[in-house]
Amino acid sequence: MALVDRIGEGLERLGGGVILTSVDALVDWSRGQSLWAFPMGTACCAMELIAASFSKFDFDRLGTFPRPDPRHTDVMILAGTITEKMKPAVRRLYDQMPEPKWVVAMGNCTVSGGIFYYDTYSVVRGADQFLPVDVYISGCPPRPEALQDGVLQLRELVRMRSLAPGKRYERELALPRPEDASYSNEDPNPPSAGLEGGDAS
Amino acid sequence: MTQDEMTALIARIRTHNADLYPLFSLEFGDAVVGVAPEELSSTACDLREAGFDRLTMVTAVDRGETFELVYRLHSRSLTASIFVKTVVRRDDPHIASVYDVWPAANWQEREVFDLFGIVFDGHPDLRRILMPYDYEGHPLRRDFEHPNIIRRPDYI
Amino acid sequence: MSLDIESRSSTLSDDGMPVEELVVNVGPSHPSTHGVGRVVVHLDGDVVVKADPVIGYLHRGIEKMSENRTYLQIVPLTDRLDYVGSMYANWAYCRAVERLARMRVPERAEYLRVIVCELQRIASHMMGIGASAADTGAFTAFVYAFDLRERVVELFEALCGARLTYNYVRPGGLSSDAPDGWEESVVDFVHALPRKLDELDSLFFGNAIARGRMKGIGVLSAQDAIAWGATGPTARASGVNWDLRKHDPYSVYPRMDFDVVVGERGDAYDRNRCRLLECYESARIVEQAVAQMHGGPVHAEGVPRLIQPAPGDAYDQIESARGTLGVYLVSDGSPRPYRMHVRSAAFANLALLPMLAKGHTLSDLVVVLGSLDPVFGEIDR
Amino acid sequence: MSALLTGAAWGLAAASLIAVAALIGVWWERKVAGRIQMRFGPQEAGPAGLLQTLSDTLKLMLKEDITPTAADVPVFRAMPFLVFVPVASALVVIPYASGWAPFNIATGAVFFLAVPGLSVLGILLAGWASQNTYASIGGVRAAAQMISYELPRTLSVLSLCLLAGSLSTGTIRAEWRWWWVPLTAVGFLVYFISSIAEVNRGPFDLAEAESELVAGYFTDYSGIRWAIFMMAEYGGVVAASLFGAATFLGGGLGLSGVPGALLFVALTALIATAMIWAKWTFPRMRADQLMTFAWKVLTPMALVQLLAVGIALAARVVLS
Repeated sequence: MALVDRIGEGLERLGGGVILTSVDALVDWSRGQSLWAFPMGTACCAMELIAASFSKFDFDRLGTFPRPDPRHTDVMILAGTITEKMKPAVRRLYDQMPEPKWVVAMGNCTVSGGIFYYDTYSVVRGADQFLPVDVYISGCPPRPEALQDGVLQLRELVRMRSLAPGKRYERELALPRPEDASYSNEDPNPPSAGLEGGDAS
Repeated sequence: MTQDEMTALIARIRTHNADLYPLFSLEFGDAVVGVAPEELSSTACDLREAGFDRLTMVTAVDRGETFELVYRLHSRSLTASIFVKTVVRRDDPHIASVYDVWPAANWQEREVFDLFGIVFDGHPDLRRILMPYDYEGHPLRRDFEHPNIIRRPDYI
Repeated sequence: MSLDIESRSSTLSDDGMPVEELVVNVGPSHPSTHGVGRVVVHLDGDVVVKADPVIGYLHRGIEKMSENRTYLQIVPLTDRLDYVGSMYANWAYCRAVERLARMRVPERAEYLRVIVCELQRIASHMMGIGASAADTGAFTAFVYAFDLRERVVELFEALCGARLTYNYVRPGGLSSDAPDGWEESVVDFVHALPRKLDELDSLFFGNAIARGRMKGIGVLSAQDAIAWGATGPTARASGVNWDLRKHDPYSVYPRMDFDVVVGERGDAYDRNRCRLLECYESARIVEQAVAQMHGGPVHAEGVPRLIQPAPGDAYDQIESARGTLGVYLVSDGSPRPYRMHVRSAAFANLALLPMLAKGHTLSDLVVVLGSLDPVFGEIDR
Repeated sequence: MSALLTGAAWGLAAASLIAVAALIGVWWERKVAGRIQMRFGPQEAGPAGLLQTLSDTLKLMLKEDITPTAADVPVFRAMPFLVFVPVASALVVIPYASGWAPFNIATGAVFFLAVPGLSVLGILLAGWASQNTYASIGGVRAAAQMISYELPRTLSVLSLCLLAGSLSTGTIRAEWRWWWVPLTAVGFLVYFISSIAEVNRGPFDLAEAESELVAGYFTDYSGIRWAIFMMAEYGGVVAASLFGAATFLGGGLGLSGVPGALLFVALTALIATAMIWAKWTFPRMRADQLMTFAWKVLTPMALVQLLAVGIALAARVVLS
């Protein structure tokens, strides 16, 4: 339990409705204002994700700051095709992110499979098959402005509290876990004994 | 390298390997030699000595009863390219690896093994490369079926 | 309070002393794997004993999909192969189709193809150098390099409306002619380019720390480069003077005057520096191509919507930013290819990683990986 | 009892100073980095994005505090504080005014050099307790690096102590003369470089090495605990800058009163900005290059500086 939750409980016992409402507003503001991104760049869209955070488009203006470590981030930006082989790793990285967390599906591949919907045997048709996606951005790939607009939409949703962790958690639980997939990524005959140190990142 | 020189080179390799026979024709500019699968190793060594020091591509084509294996070689000294084609039976897909001749075959043969299920004998590290290690089936075979495939409606 | 016992493996060193290897799993989502590569690294102390790349995390089955699409419908798929340089896969594929269906391409289309591919080379090399810079920690150099790429992307956007997946080169020509004034803006760009490249040169390659990080790291000998099928800047940095544009010329490249950049040492520094110097040459080619280009059609006449080549097979290749990009097509006479195979340069180059990374530290592993400039869309296909 | 209370009060003051400095420092860093990279940096939260760090901090406080199941729980939880406290304690011996420091002990310079060095223990254990290979490598790298850079840093400060004839930081500032600046220029350079290495910032940020180790020793820390690590880092920057400005540059270059105080703050900010500048310009060094640089370049430089100061003092005695 975070420190602030305890403070909140204490305030609630004191019956400070006005204080709590103001604190809530402040909390929503801060959460919406600093949506740090975990750039889950798997394919083509990663290029536009990089473009969005660099000189011309400058994601940092909006307070969105890409961090390579899932533990420090708030929103996972799924940029690119997710394959069946990649799926468990994506889910694992999502699980490593601390609550409250959100998911932005960037590009048609993560929305529905996009151009890789038909005839292929290895592509996941939409990230919402195993992740609770909050904002969908179509395009193949979407322009950096579209991605920034998507993050601004997410900010509005966060501030309106329509994406409260509890509600999201219900959606998350309803999804099948990719660890139950029929196959794993582990080498049955690894090059030498012992594998897998650290996390998936 | 002119057409005549190329034909002469192929003729030289043919005399060297008695059983070598032209399975495929010369087409679209690149010379093609067909070899029997059991002759692949010796042909590869001969071609390597003839100056073909680069293996550009290894791939396979599913021809129903057989798999057609395609090797593309290139020589900087001769400034020539050559296709080497051979066939392996579908029910016994075994072929000698050319890793010893051109190390470039390492990953490319792994890929063919992964996607077609053709076993390269003598390959040092024949594991799946693109698909997960415990995947079942070989996706690029024409008869590959997987519950994950949605067929595209035919509206061309 | 010990490390996870599973992450250790006991082996014996050469002199018989027991060595505890630490197995570090780099990837598939690691900031320095340039996408979704994964390398299982065995460390002895900080020294890489064995690096085993695990690829296929972006294997989308494009080759399988192609078997159920018409020749024209495959062009958008080729965009997604090498997403840093989409024009190359477009062109390589279209050349194979043109060879298979015996099409002729108008001269203006060939010139425009050369221009866009040389611009694409600048864009792709900027990404490669930038990512290498980010691997060594010079993030600002990445930003400067990427800014140059952004200028190229703007030109492409004016040309075909897309920033990344262009679908511009089509069998028999191009999707559209260049808009009015586009050639002038291209010339303006290539005139301004050398100065900006000099700036990047002094910012990154001129830095003592960057030189120290890259020189002597991951040395590839010329023999190994040839034997392992390395192509492009990776091979040229090792002294292999081999460039398809010069030595197996295609399109209108014989009419261009340019030099092939060849390195000496074959280390990570040379590989990245070759990329930078190639950008100067690309600027020269673009300038000449714009000057030589005349008006005319950009698409061959009489190319049917439904291309049905005669049965047979064809292979064609071009020099992409990463090396030889070849496409092998087999036709059975139907409107769909019987088989399409992409000979990926990055795939062949990445196969060198276990050899190059051995004996270096974990910090150098990411530098070596970055200097090979892998793009996983093309590697995994 | 009263000593304890005073200590607690100063500790609180130091912690608040670091918190405020980190709030402004992160904003400033993002702005400066943005300008270096041809962009703007935070713009939306408050005027010129000034409230961005506040928002980030608030958000981090509200994040889930993850403790990995495999981690050594008590150690994992305690380590952010073990890193933060030594860094904060360094602030109490800095001479904020001429001849005055909050804890003006006779061995202030030794305290300043030794106590923040304890945070290496926290970093090492944080990496170890995370049970994560990246974190462990980061922790070990940090330990090796910080211990090596203690030496040139101590030697460079020692030349000041020699000039002032005292180990007390307050005395150093009181005794400061303008000719110290040219005399100790090399020492100041050594101090500046080794301070960057001490606080684990680029180009010496091997311990967190974003492109190699994802986030290094704090890979598994989230929320407020990670924020404390970041605060310790910025606290280290602030302490190093303050100390550099107060001793090597004599506070406000020897000026007194309000101009001196303003100049002191300005010089501190200048040193901190130079650290940010270095981080966003240079690539990262490799571990062996880092050690070579410390032992073969910085340490001899600091020794030569010490020798030069000794000769200058001897010459002064002889001449007078």
